[in-house]
Amino acid sequence: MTGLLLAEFTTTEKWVVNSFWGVIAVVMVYAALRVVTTKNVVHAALWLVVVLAGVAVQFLFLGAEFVAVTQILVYIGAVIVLFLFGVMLTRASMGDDETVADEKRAMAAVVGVLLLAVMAFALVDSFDDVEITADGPQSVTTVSDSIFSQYIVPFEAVSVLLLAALIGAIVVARQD
Amino acid sequence: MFATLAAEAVSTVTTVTNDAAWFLENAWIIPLLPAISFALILFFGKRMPYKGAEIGITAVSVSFILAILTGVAWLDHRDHFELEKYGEEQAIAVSDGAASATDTVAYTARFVAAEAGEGGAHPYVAVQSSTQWLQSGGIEFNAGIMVDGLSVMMLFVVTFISLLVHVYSTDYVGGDRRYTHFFAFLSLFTASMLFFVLSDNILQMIVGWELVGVCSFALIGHWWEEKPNSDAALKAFLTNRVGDVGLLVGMITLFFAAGGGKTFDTIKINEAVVQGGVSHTALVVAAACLTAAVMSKSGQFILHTWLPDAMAGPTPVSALIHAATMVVAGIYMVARLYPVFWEGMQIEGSSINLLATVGAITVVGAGLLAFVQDDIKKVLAYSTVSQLGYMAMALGVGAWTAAVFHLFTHAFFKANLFLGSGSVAHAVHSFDMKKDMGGMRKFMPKTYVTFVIGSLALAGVFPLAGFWSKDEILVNTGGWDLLGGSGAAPGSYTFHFVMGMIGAALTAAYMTRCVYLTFHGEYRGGHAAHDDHGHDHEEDAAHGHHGEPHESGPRILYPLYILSAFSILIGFVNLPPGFLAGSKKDPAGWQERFLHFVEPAGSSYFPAVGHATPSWSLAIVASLVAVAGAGFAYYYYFIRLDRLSKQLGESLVAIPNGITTTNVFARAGHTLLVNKYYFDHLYTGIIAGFTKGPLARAANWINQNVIDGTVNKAGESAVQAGQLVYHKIDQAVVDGAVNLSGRVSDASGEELRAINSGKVQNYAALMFAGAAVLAGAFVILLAL
Amino acid sequence: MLLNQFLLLAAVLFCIGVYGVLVRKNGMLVLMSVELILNAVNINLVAFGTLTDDVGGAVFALFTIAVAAAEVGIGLAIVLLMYRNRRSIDLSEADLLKG
Amino acid sequence: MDPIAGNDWMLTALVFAPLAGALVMALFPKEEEGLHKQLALVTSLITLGLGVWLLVDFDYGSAGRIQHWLDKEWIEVIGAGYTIGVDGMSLPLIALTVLVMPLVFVYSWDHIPSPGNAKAFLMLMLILETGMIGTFVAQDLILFFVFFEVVLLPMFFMIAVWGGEDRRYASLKFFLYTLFGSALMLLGFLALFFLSADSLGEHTFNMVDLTNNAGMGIARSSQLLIFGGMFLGFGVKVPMFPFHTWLPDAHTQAPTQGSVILAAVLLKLGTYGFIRIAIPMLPEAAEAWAPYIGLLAVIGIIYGALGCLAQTDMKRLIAFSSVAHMGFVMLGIATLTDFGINAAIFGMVAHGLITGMLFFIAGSVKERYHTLEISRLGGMLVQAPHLGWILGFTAMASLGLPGLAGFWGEFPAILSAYNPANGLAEETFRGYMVVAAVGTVLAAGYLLWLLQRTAMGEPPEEFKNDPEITDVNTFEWIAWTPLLFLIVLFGVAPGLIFEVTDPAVVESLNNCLQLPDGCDGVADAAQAASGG
Repeated sequence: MTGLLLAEFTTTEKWVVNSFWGVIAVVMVYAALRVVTTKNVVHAALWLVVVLAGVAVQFLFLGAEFVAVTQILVYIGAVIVLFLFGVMLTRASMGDDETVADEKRAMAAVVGVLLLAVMAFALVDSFDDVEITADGPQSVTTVSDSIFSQYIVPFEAVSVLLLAALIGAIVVARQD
Repeated sequence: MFATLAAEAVSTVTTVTNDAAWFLENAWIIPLLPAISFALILFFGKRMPYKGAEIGITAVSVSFILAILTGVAWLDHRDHFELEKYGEEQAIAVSDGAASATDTVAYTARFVAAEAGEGGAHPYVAVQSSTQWLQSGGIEFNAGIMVDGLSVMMLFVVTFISLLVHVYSTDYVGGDRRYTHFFAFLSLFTASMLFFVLSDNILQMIVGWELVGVCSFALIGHWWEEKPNSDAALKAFLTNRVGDVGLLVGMITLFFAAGGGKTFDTIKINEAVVQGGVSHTALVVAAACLTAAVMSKSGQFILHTWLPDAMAGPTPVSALIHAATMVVAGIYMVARLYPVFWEGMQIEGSSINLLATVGAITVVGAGLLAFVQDDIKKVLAYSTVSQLGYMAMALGVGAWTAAVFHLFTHAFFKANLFLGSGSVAHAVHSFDMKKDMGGMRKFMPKTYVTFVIGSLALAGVFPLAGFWSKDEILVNTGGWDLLGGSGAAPGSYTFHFVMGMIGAALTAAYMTRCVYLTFHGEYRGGHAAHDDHGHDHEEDAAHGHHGEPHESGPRILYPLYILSAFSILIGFVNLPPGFLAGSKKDPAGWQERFLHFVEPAGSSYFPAVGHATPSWSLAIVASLVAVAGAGFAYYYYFIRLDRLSKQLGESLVAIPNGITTTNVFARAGHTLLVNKYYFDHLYTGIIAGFTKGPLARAANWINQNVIDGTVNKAGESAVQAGQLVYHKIDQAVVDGAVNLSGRVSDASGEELRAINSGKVQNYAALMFAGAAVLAGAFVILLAL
Repeated sequence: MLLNQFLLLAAVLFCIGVYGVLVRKNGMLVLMSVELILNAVNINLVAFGTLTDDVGGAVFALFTIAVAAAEVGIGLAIVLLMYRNRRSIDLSEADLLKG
Repeated sequence: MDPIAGNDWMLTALVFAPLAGALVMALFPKEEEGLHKQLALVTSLITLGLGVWLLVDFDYGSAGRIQHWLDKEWIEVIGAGYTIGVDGMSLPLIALTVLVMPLVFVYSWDHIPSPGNAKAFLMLMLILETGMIGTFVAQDLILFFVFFEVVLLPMFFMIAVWGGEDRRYASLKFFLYTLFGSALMLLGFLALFFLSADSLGEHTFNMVDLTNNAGMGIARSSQLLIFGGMFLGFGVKVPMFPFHTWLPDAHTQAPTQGSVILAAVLLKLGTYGFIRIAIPMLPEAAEAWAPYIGLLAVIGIIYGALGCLAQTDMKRLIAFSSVAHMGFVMLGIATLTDFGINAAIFGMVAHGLITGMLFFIAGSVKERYHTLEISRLGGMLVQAPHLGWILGFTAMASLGLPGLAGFWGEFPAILSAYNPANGLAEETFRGYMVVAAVGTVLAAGYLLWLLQRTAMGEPPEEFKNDPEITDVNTFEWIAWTPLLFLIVLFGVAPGLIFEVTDPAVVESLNNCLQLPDGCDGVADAAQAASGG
């Protein structure tokens, strides 16, 4: 069903899609800014949820709906919950976590802006008029075929990685 | 009588060993024996019954006998030279007999003609045999021996005197703790001196030259416990090393310039020089450098300061090394490489050259210094320096035979004097004439007689050896014929002639002073117990006879007798021609024997040296001058001072001796007050003393402070320069730079440490900043 | 739609994430910023995947998500441990490795 | 001339025998010091045996050609081969190394320095021996460089761990100084590797090819630079005048065994480098550099002598004296004549024996008097006569007394300075000759002054009846007699070494140095001809 919905997307006029995309983008950027600037840790986690949802929508725009779904499922579902657990367990400075000293922030901001400028320049310089057409959502079958044919090795590696991470987390966080 | 005896000896010996040539070729055994004895003494000396002395003595005596046989073989070889026996290649220096009879050199021509009378003139051929020692870079170094008149004469002198000194030392060095050690080095010295004398190439000469220097270092420093002794040894060796610089440079110049280049062989070098194949500048440089070497080794004026100090060694050492053998090494080297000096210094026909002038100055300078010495050995040391000056002057003026003959005679009577002084000192345990001697005539009559004979020979009194050799030198200076004498010497060296005459007078004077102070007047050495700087050998003091000194034992006296006999008779070996005109039977028989056998006249490696005709008038004038000098000193000492000391009742030492003290104004004032009578004595002191006192002391002052001072200062300044260079440049600058680089890197490391602050975020920030800058640069570069 | 839109968006997110990592003292917030960075990367991946019609981009995005999840797990465990030892998860104090 | 291939394994065995010994020693625990000493001695004796066999097996007729040639693959990618061989030039130095090491092991039987741990000390020395023999045997630039560096490390540890008071400073300085030099040397090797490729047809580090090529095809200017790099690398090791400051510190702080090996063999690596690599491979640059090397050598002689006069510590004095001696060796090399280089090699061997002996004596004096302050020493001839006389004998040998080995190192060097190779200015070298001759006087000065102050005179109060001042003991006798015997043997019969080195030196110099007016412009001319 979602495949149909998305197909619908592509056929409507261009500018509608673009304007809709713009809104999503702005929301995402604002949420990201809030994540890094908010005093309250839980607020930061919640703003992070907004950003991740935005990313999922981007995936939809790009036609990778399986990835979008995974994104929502894994990222928002598991990672944010983990974060909240973490916050709860550490009961740390719920409210009053302020950032590092001012001139450090200024310096970090400068670094960020510098990085952004360089990347923006590079991107604009090389891809300025490349059109992208999400000419049909990649069905789950194509994704799963490629995973289990071409990328079987990385898949196995990731599985092992996840297992290791699991055990590692347990060992690290053990009480005794 | 003597002549006939020698002639029989020659004939009998040659008949016995018909192949006399064997001795000439295998002369290398002579130096080998003492070398082996050195090794034996070193290893087994301590365990031998006589603690090594007997090995030394046997070795030297065998060498002595061999030396005599080689000498006889040479006499035969020189007189009955058969070309075929030696074969063409060996007879290198065959000359056609008739010397270049230039009419001006009437004398040589006449002589050669007379010579021809005996069945053809016999060319002078040195016997040389050498083997290859090493070959490097295409250059052959061979080692070998060269036997000719000069080396045979030296062989005889060295082995003879070394044997006597060995016998003498068995008694003199008797109780010494390092008795064996002493004999070991005595043998090593004899071996290296013989090795030096026999060497046929200049490289071997350098080796021998330095080995002899080391042995003298070891022997002077025999009692190295006391600092002055080891100082003296060090000074001797270092001054010789200074001379060796000249030797090295001179020999290297000769090596490359002479003999078609790249040969050390003496004969080839001499031949090349005689034939004029060598560039003049090289010869001048070589001659100058080698003169520097002579000045250091043979104690010529500028570098002579080590010789008197070398008296710190035991007396037999002084007798052997610093009188007879080692110090004449320089003279021998000049005689051996005479063409180099003949061309280098233009000896012929000029009136002044470096070698002669240095010799002349040394003659007079040392003579004056001998006056002021209180130590008997120092007097003899300065007299040796003066006589060496004579030899150097003789060589400088072209009188080759006179110099070599003087070397020959001087060795005997100087050794005699030294051993005599040793015998006296041995009895009195001190060398100080003024304080501990005097009146020894009564206690040691035999030593007195031998000492007087030696002094007369040294002074050049008529029948004795000194007269003949010194007279020969004076004639050959050529100065005499300007003053109306006769005979054409190679050059006209009037200045040197005058200096020679003054020297003769001075020698006679100071020897008389020395004889008086030691043997005449009354014995001052009653308190023999105190011997301040005498060499108190422990054992010796044990059997010290405190009371009156008595005559030395036979082992000391017999060498003295032999040497005195030689001092008397040896002079006759080289009588000037026409002297024994009397005996018709053998008109030329016994004249000029020394010249005939020793001088390589007419051989290809020797320049045509002219001989001045000995003139009677000069002989008489010279001896008169000597007698005058002696008489004057005799008058002053034997009569004035003797009567004065008897009159005043104290011994000579107590009264302020007019000569040496009046000129020290402070004390002079004191003495003047003490005894007015003394006043007229002062007059004679002024007249007589002036020439001897201040002049001598000034010379001594110059010598001690100026020359010796500069030598010491050179040493100290080298040390200071060393300190300066070491501390300032080495530590501060060069080392400093290195440490600085270390410190700089350390400091910069310190700053950078701060960045590593431990805060993770800083690292992240830096990383991202870096990445950003890099990306930016990359992008911009691409965009350009 | 322009490809650049997505890439620019990803860039902005990336820079904000970097800023967050540099600025935040609290361990948790730093991890969150890291998540931001990873998401920005994912957008890029998928964008290029669709541009070249190659499903590889998306697959790789999936793998990134998996890795990110593991990473957060471990990160949180470490933060917890730090909290237990130091009672505070303020990064600026943890400078044991000071040179 | 082309090298002769001998049996393959012998030379490699000679090089790696000590290393094998060290490894065997590693197996045993530290406690059994006795066992370690025996093992070390046995290993060095085996190496000595191999060395003697090499001496016997060496074909003296063709000493000029490289024998026991072995050329195997090593590092294929950079073209560095495991090429080794021996010829007249390296044979005496190998013999010296192989002889000195057993003596050092005998000496260390009861002379292990302060922190003990004989096992590590002896193993380091064995590794050192491998490095030294390897350097003399290597015929490939990279192999040479590797062994050149291998030598550095054990010596650094020997000084740093077993040294004197401020050993840390001394060892660090020694290590960094030599490393700095060898870095530049490596640059030189690489430049040589690249630049001589076109004229040789292929890139190679093989020394024989590079020597035959003799710098052809390399522009004069780059030849000068390459030679400069090598000059620094070897100059530091020699040590030449301005780069010598590490030597006195290293010697004063090093343990006796370290000093002996450092003086006897390590200094020779530098000079060997000159005559094996720098001069034969870059003759034109060598000719351009020769006057300056000569100047530095002569300054070294006088500077070393002045340094000695200013010293208060006996070992530091001997260290400065070896700066002066190496000055003579470098003067011999600077003349670029076969006669001069023969003198240099002889000087190396003689200096090795004599200064090695001097350091042994200094070590024994330190062992007895616990100080090397010359002012406090004295009267050695009274208390330990044999030790005193051996010091006297070695001092005489060191100041160049003829009839002992020292003379044949210095005199021919001075003699060869009189007429250097064709392209060199004779006046300057004759000036050097005179200064070197004066240097011999200064040498006599400081050595005899040392002898007088330490050996002669009465023993000072401090050591008057000190029971510890014993005379030479058996181990010292065993360690020293071969050295003393050789000093006399080479003094009397110098031909033994000259015959061996002469053909090899003539072989290494038959390049443009033999042309009537030397090598000026030869490389550029060849370049112009070939390059066009």
